[in-house]
Amino acid sequence: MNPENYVILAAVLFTIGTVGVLVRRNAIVVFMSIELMLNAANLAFVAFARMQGNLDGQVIAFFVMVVAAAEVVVGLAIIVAIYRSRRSASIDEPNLLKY
Amino acid sequence: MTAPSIDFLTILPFIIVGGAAVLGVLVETFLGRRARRPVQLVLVFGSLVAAFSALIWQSGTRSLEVEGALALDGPGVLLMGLIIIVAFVSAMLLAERQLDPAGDAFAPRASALPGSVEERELTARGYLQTEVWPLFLFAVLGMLLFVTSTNLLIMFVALEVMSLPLYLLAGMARRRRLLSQEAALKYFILGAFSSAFFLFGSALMYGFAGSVDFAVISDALAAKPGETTLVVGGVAMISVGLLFKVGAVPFHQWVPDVYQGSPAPVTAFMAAAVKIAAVGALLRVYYVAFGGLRWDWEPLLWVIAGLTMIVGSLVAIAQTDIKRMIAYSSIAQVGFILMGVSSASPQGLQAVIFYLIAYSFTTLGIFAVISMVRDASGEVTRLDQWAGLGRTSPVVATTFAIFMLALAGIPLTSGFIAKFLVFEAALSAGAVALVIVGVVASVIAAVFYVRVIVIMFFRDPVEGGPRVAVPSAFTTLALSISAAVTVILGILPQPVLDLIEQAGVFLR
Amino acid sequence: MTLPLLTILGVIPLVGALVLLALPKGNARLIKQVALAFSIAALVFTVFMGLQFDADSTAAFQFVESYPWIPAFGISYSLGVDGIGLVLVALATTLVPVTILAGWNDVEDGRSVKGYFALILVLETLMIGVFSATDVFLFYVLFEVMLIPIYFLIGRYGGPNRAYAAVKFLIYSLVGGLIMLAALIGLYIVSVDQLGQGTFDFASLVGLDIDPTTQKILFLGFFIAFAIKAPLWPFHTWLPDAAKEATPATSVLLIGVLDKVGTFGMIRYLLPIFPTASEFYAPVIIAMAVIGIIYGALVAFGQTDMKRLFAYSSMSHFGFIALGIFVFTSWGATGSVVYMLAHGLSTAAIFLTAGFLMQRAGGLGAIAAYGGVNKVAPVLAGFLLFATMSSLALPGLASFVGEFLVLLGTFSRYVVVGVIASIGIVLTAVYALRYYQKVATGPPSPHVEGIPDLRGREITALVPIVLLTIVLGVYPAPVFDVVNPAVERTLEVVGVTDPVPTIGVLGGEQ
Amino acid sequence: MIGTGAARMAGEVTDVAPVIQPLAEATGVFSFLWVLIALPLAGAAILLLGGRRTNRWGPYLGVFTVTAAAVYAVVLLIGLMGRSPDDRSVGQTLFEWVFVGGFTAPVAFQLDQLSMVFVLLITIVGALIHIYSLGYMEHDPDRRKFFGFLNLFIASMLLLVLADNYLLLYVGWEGVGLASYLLIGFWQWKPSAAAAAKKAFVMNRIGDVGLSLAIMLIFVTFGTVVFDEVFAVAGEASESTLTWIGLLLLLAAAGKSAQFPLQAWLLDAMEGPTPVSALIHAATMVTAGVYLIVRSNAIYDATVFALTVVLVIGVITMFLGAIIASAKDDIKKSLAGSTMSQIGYMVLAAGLGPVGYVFAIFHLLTHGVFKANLFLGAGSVIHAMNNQQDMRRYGALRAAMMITFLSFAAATLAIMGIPPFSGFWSKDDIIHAAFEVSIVAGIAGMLAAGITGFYMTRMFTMTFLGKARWEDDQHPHESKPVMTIPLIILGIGSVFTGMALLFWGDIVGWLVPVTGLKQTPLPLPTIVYEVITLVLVLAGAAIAYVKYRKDVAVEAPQDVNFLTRAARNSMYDDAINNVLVVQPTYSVTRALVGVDNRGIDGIVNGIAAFVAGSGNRLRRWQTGFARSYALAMVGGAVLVLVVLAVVRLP
Repeated sequence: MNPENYVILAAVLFTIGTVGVLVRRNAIVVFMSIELMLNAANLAFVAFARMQGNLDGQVIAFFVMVVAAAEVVVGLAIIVAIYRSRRSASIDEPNLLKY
Repeated sequence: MTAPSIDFLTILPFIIVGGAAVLGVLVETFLGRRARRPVQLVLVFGSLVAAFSALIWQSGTRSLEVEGALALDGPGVLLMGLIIIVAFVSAMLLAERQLDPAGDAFAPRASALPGSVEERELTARGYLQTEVWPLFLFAVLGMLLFVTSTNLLIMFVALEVMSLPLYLLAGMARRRRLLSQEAALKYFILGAFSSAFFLFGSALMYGFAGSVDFAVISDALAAKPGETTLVVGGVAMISVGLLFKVGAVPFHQWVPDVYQGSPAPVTAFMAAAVKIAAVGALLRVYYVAFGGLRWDWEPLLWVIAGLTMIVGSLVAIAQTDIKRMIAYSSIAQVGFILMGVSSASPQGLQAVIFYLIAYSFTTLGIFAVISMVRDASGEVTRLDQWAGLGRTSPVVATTFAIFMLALAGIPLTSGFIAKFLVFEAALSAGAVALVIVGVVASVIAAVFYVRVIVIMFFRDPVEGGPRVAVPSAFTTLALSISAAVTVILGILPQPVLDLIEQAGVFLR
Repeated sequence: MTLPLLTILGVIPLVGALVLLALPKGNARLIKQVALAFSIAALVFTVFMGLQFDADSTAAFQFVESYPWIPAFGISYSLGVDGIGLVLVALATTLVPVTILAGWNDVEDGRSVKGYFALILVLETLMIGVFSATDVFLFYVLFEVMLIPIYFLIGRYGGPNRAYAAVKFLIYSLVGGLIMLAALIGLYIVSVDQLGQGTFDFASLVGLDIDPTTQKILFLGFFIAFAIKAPLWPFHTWLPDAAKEATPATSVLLIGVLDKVGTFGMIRYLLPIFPTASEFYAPVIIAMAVIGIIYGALVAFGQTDMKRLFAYSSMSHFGFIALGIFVFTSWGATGSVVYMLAHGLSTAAIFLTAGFLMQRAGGLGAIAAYGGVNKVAPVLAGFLLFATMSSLALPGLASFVGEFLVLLGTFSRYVVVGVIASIGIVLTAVYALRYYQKVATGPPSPHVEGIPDLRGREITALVPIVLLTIVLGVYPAPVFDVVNPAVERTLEVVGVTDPVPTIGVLGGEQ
Repeated sequence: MIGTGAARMAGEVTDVAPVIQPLAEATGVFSFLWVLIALPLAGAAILLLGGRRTNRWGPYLGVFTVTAAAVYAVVLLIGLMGRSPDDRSVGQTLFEWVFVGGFTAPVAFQLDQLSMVFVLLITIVGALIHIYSLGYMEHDPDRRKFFGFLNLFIASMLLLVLADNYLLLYVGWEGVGLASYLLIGFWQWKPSAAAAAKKAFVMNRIGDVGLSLAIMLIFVTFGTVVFDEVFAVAGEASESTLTWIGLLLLLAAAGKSAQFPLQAWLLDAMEGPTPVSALIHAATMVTAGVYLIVRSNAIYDATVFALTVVLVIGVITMFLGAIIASAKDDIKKSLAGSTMSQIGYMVLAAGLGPVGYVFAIFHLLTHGVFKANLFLGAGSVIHAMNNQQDMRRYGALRAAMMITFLSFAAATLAIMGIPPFSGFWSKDDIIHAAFEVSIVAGIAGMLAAGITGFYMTRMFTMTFLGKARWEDDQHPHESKPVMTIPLIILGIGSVFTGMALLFWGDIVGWLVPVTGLKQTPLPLPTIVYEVITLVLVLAGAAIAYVKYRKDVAVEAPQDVNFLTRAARNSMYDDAINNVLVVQPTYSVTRALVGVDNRGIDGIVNGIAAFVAGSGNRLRRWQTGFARSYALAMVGGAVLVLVVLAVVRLP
C-alpha cells in the first residue's frame, strides 16, 4: 500500500481532531480531540519514516506518546478540578475571563 | 553502535535544574510539611545559582552538544543565562508570603474545592503549597531546553516540559480561584491544541527533509527549492505553535485570560520567562532551520507583527483591569519583537535579544507592583481603584510609572533603547511600512501607559481604595532589580550591547 | 582639558532637584528657597559662560565636550553651543528662576511642593541639554524626556481638566517624537551606507550627501515632530488645552522655552542636514506658517478664555518664527532666533501677569469675568499692558526686532507672503488690545473688586522680564553678535545667499 | 526770498531741487542731541515707574523736562541758523541697533531744517500744553500718570522726527501710537474711552503695516533704510517700485494723520482729556503723516502716480473733515473734524510735490499753534461748563471767559485764513500752489476754506455769542492763570506765527534745501485767488453767524438733510468700517473658531475616539469561550498558510 495514503489519513485525522476541538463542548471530548491530533501527527511521522527510509519518525512517535501521556495527567487534573468546583465539564461554562 | 558521546560538563546547567526539580518532587514526598518550604527554597535558589555559575564557567565553549541536539552557541547561552536570571527574580516573587496575610499567592491545596470548609481550615492552619517549586523548576528546565534545542523533537519535548507545569501553576491562585482555574483550563486546552499544530508541522517537515534536525532541514530547503506543499504546510503549522507561545495575533487570545486569572507572580514568570524562551525558539527555528526561506516568511512576520502591534495596542486601550491591560500590552510588545525577528539579520537578532532583556525585567517589576497593591480581598487590579496611588505611595507609584514609560518607549528607559534597536533593524531590512505601523502602534500604546500614570498621579485617592502592602525582602529586591535594570539599560546600554554583540549568531 | 562647562551648567539644577527631594516635606518655604537658589546659580553660571563665549570664533560650536555613550551606534554624549544654542540656553536659565518666583504659591492644596519645584529644575536641566546637544541621538533623547516633567507639571498641578490636557499634550508630542525616531534611524542608516560606520554626530550628518528622495522622506519625519512641538498650524490643538490647564509657570516654561525646541530644531537640524528637502518643502511650510499667523490671530480674537487666547496668539507667533526660518535669508533666520527669545519673554510676561490676576480672582479664566483691573490694581494693570505691548511687538521691545526681521526676510524673497504675514501685525493688535481692554479697563467687575495689587515677590519676578524685553529691543547687539555667525554658517550649508538689493549703496559689496 | 507771494506775483519761475546735505558730526551745542529725546523719556520713566512716591512733584517734573527740551530746541535752532543754508544737517550716531546680513539700522539722529521746525513745534507747543494741563488735570487722581504719558508722547514724537532712518522712525511712529493709546484711554474706566483708545491704536496699526512694508520695500530696493542713503539713489529705482513705496508710505501717513480711509479713529479720540486732543491734533501725532511724506520727498518726486493719490486723499479728507466739523454739536468733535480737514490741506499740499511740500509744513506749523489754541480754549470752556461738551448747551460765554474768548477768536480767525492771522499765509500759499498744479485741487482748496469759515464761525458763535443755553447750576468762570497763560501765548501765536515764519523766519528758504521748490507763475495775479478765497470764507462765516446767532435748539433738530445726518454720524465711517471690515472679521473669526474646535481639534479627537472605539469593538472578539479562541487560531493558521502560499506562488 502506498504510504502516502497514510499521510492523507493522518491529515484527515488531524482535521477531525481540529473540528472536534471547535465543535464539542465537553472538556473531556475536546481533550480527546487534541489527543487525536497528536496521534494524527504520530501516524504522519511513522508514514514519513517509511517514505524516507529512516527510523527517526518511528522513534519520534514514541516520544510523542510519552509526552501525550504526561499531557493527559496534567489535563485531566485541571479538568477534574474545574469539574469539582463548577459541577460541569463544559468548556464553555468557565467564562468569567473575557474582553 | 556506539553510545552517544555526551560532555556532561557542558550541559551541567540542564542537569542541575532538572536534578533539582526531581529532588524537589522527592522533598514533597519524603519531608515533613514544616521543612518543605525552606528546603525547596534552598533547592530552587541554589540550583539556579549553580546553573548560572555552571553556565558562566562553560560559556567559553560554543558548541553543539549531545550529538547536536542542543546548541550551546552564543545566543543560546545568552538566552539561557537570561532565563535563569529572570527565573531567579520570578522565584523571589513566588516566594513572597508577607503581602497576603494568609500566606503566599497559592492555594493551600490545589485539589480542595474553592471556598470549601477544607480550604478554610487549611488556610487557618497556615498550610503552604510547596509543590509549586518543583513545577517551577521543571518549567525552567523546559525553557532552557527550548532555546537550545536544535531539532524539532527536542523542541517539542521542551515545549511540553515548559508548558505543562505552567498550566498547573496558572490554576493555583489562593484568591479568586474560579478565575484561576478557568485560566488554567483555557491555557491548557489551547496550549495543547497549538502544540498539536506544532507537532503536525514537524511531521510535515520531517516528511520533507527526512529529519527533524534544523541543519538538515535547512540543507534540504536549499537542495529542493521546488517543493511546496510539505514546506508551506510544515512552516505554517510550526509557526502556529510558536506564535501561540509568544502570544502573537491571532494566536493571542489566551494571553489576557491567563495573565488575568493566574496569580501575579506566576503571570510575571510567564510573561517574562516564557516570552524569552518562546522568542528564543522562534528565532532559532526561523533563522537556522528556515533561514533559506527568509523571503517567504519575512512577509508573514510583517503581517503578523503588524497585526499584533495594532490589535494588542488597540484592545489594551479599552481595558479596565490592570493585569488584562498589561497582558494586551505584552501582546503589543511581542509585535515589536516580531518586527525585529522579521529583519532576519544579525542586527535583528541582537535587537530582539536586547528587547527581551529589557521587556522581561520591566514586566517582572510591573507584576511585582501589581502583587503589592491589595485590599482585604487580595490583589486589586481594577484600574480606577488605583487612583491617587501616587499620592499615597509615591515611591511605588513612581517606580510603576517608570515601568510604564519604559513600555511606552520613552528615552532613558530600557524600553526606548529596545524600540530603537528593533526599528533600526527593521528599517535596515527595508521594512519601512512595518516601521510606520510600529510608530502608529507605539502612539496608541502610549495612550494606555500614560493613562495609568494619569490615574495614579492626577486623580485623587478613592475612598476605601487599595493599599500598597509592605512586602518582604523578596519582592522588594525583585522590584529593585527590575527597576534598576530598566533604568540602567536605558542610560548605559553599551555593556549589554557589547555582550549581545559578542554572543554572535546561532550555530547550526 | 577644559572644564565641561555645559555639563556643569546642566547638572546644577539637577543637583538642586535631588537636594529638594532630600529636604523635609513640611518646610515648604525652605524648599522654595533652595529651588530658587539653584535656579539662580544656574543663571549666574550662564552669564559667566556667556561672557566666555567668543563671538568671533570660527568654530561652529563652543564649550564643546564629547564622550562616547553608545559606541555601538556611533552615539556620543556631545555638547556644544553656537550663538543660537547659547541664547536659548540663556532664555531657559533666565525664565526658570522667574517662574519659580512667580509660581511660589502655585501649590497650596496638599499636593507635593517638592515635586513641583523638583520637576521644574529637572526640566531646566533637560532644556539646557536639548539646546546644547550636538549629537542628534542625544538631542532626541532629551527632546522626548522633556515631555515627562511637563506632563507631570500639567497633569498634577494644573486646572480641573488637567488630565485631558496633559494626555493630549503627551500623545500629540509622542506622535511627533516617534515619527522623528523613525526618521532619525533612517538618517543613521544613511550614515551607515555612506560612512561605513553609523553616526549621530551632528557635524558628520551635515556632511552627508543624502539623495533628494531620501531627504524628503526623512525631512518630513523630523519636521512633523518639530511642527507639533512648535506648534505650527494645523498641529496646534494640543496647545490651547495645555495652556489653559497648566499653571502659568508651567505654561511659561512650556510655551516660552520648550516649544522653542521645535523651531530650534528646524534651524539647527532641518536646514543643514536636509538642505535640498528644506528648499523643496519651503513653500508648503511657508504656507503653513502664514496660515498659522493669520489663523492663530483670528482664532485668538474669538477666544473667551484668556489662557486659550494666549495659546492661539503663541501659535500665531510661532508662525512668524517658522516663516523666518524657511525663507532662507539671514534676516529671516536671525529674526526668528530673536523672535524666539522675545517670544519667550513676552510669553512669560503675559502668562505670569494673567496668572497673578487669576490667582486673585479665584482662578477664573474667562475674560468676561474681568474688567477694570486698572482701577483696582494699577501696578498689575501696568504689567498687563506691558505684556500686551510686548505681545503685539511694539517697536523698542525685543519682539519687534524679531518680527520686523522675519517680515523683512520674508518680504525680500516672497513679496506677497510678506504682505500677507504683515496683516498679522494688525490682527495681533486687535486681539491683544481687546484682551487688555476687557480685562483692565472699564468699571471694575465684581470678581476684580477689592483685589490687592502686586506684591513685592511678584514684581520681582516680572521686572527682569520687562527689563530684558526692553534692553533686547533697544540694544540687541549682543544677541546679533553671537547669532549672526551661527545663522550665516547655517545658510552657507544650505547654500543660499540673501537677495541683493535691486540698486543701492550696498549692492556692490554683496 | 524765494517762494513768497511776492515772488510769485513777480512772475518768477523757481525750480530748486532738494539737496542731500553733508551730514555733519554733532559737536558743540549739537552733541547733546540725544538729550532732547532723553529728557521727556526720562520724565516718563520716572513718573511711570516711580509710582505714588512721585505724585506730589511728578507733574512739575513732566513740565520741566519738556520745557527744558524746548529751551534746548531753541538753542539748537540758533546753532543751526549759524551754519550755512546748505549745511544744516547734523547727525549723531549712538550705537548700532539692528544689524543682520546687509541690513543695518543704527540708533542715530539727524537734525536738519525739517526736523528742526518739528522739534520746535513739538517742544514749544508741547510745553504749553503741559503747563496748561497742570491746571486742567489738577483734580485728577492719576495726573502723575497723565504727565508721564504726555512726556512719553513728546519723546516718541521727537524720536520720530529726529530719526535718521526709517526703522528708527518706525519706533517713534509706534511710540506715538502707544502714547496716544494711553492718553485717549486715560479715563479708561469709561468703556467708551477704552474703546476709542483701542480703535485709534488698531487703525494706526493698519497704517503701520504700510510703513513697515514700505521700509522693507525700501531696503529690498536700495539696500539701506538710512534717509540720506536712500534719497541719494531714490531716482534710480523703477517708477513702479517708487510708486509702491509712495503708496505704502501714504497708507502709513493716512493712519497716523487720520486721512481717508483711516480717519475714523480721530473723532473717537476725543474721549481723551482735552489737552491730549490738543497735543494729538496740534503738535504731534497727526502731523507725523505729513512729516513722513515730506521727508520722503525724494521718493515722491519720482512718482507722479503716488503723488496724485496723495493729493486726492488730501482733498477727500479735507472735505470729509470740513463737513463733519460743520455738523457736530460736540465742540471737541467739531474741532477734530476741522483737524482732519486741515491735515487734508497739508496732505493736499504735500501731494503737489515740490510745489507744495514747503507750504504743507508751513501750514502744519501755523496750524500747530492755532489748533493747540483752539483745543486748549475748548478745554477751558469745557472746564468751565463742568465737562459739558455740547455746543448747544453753550452760548454767551464771552462775558464769562474773556481771555478764552479772545484767544479763541484769534485762533478762529487764523484757521479761517483771515489776513493777517497766521492761517491766512499758509493756507493761501497752499491754494496758490494747488492752482499751479491743478485747477480742480485749487478750487477744492478754496471751497474747503469756505466751509472752514462756516464751521468755525458756527462753533464760535454757538459757544461765545448768542444766548446762554446752559444747563442749571452752570456758573462758567474764567480758568486759572496756569491755563490762561498758555492760551494767551498761543493766541498771540495764532496772530503772528504766520507772518513771523514767513517774513522773519523765511520758512520757505529755510526748508527748501530739504524739500526743494518749484514755482511757476499763476495765470492770474495772486491777489485774485486770495480775494476769491476770502469771499468764500466770509460767505461761509456769514451764513453760520446768521444761522447760529440766535435760535439754537438745545436738542439737535432731527429734520435735517441727508448730508447733515451723515456728517453727524461722521460720514458713517463706523458703519462702513463695520460692514467692510469689522463684521467680516467677526464672521471669519467665528467660523475659524468653529473650524478649530470642531474641525481640526475635531479630527484629532475623532481619531482618538476612533482608536478607542476600535479597541472596544476588537475587544468584543475576546468572548471568553476557549473554543472561539481555538477557532481564531485555526483562522490564524489559515492566514499563515495563505500568506506563505501567496508569497511562494509567483
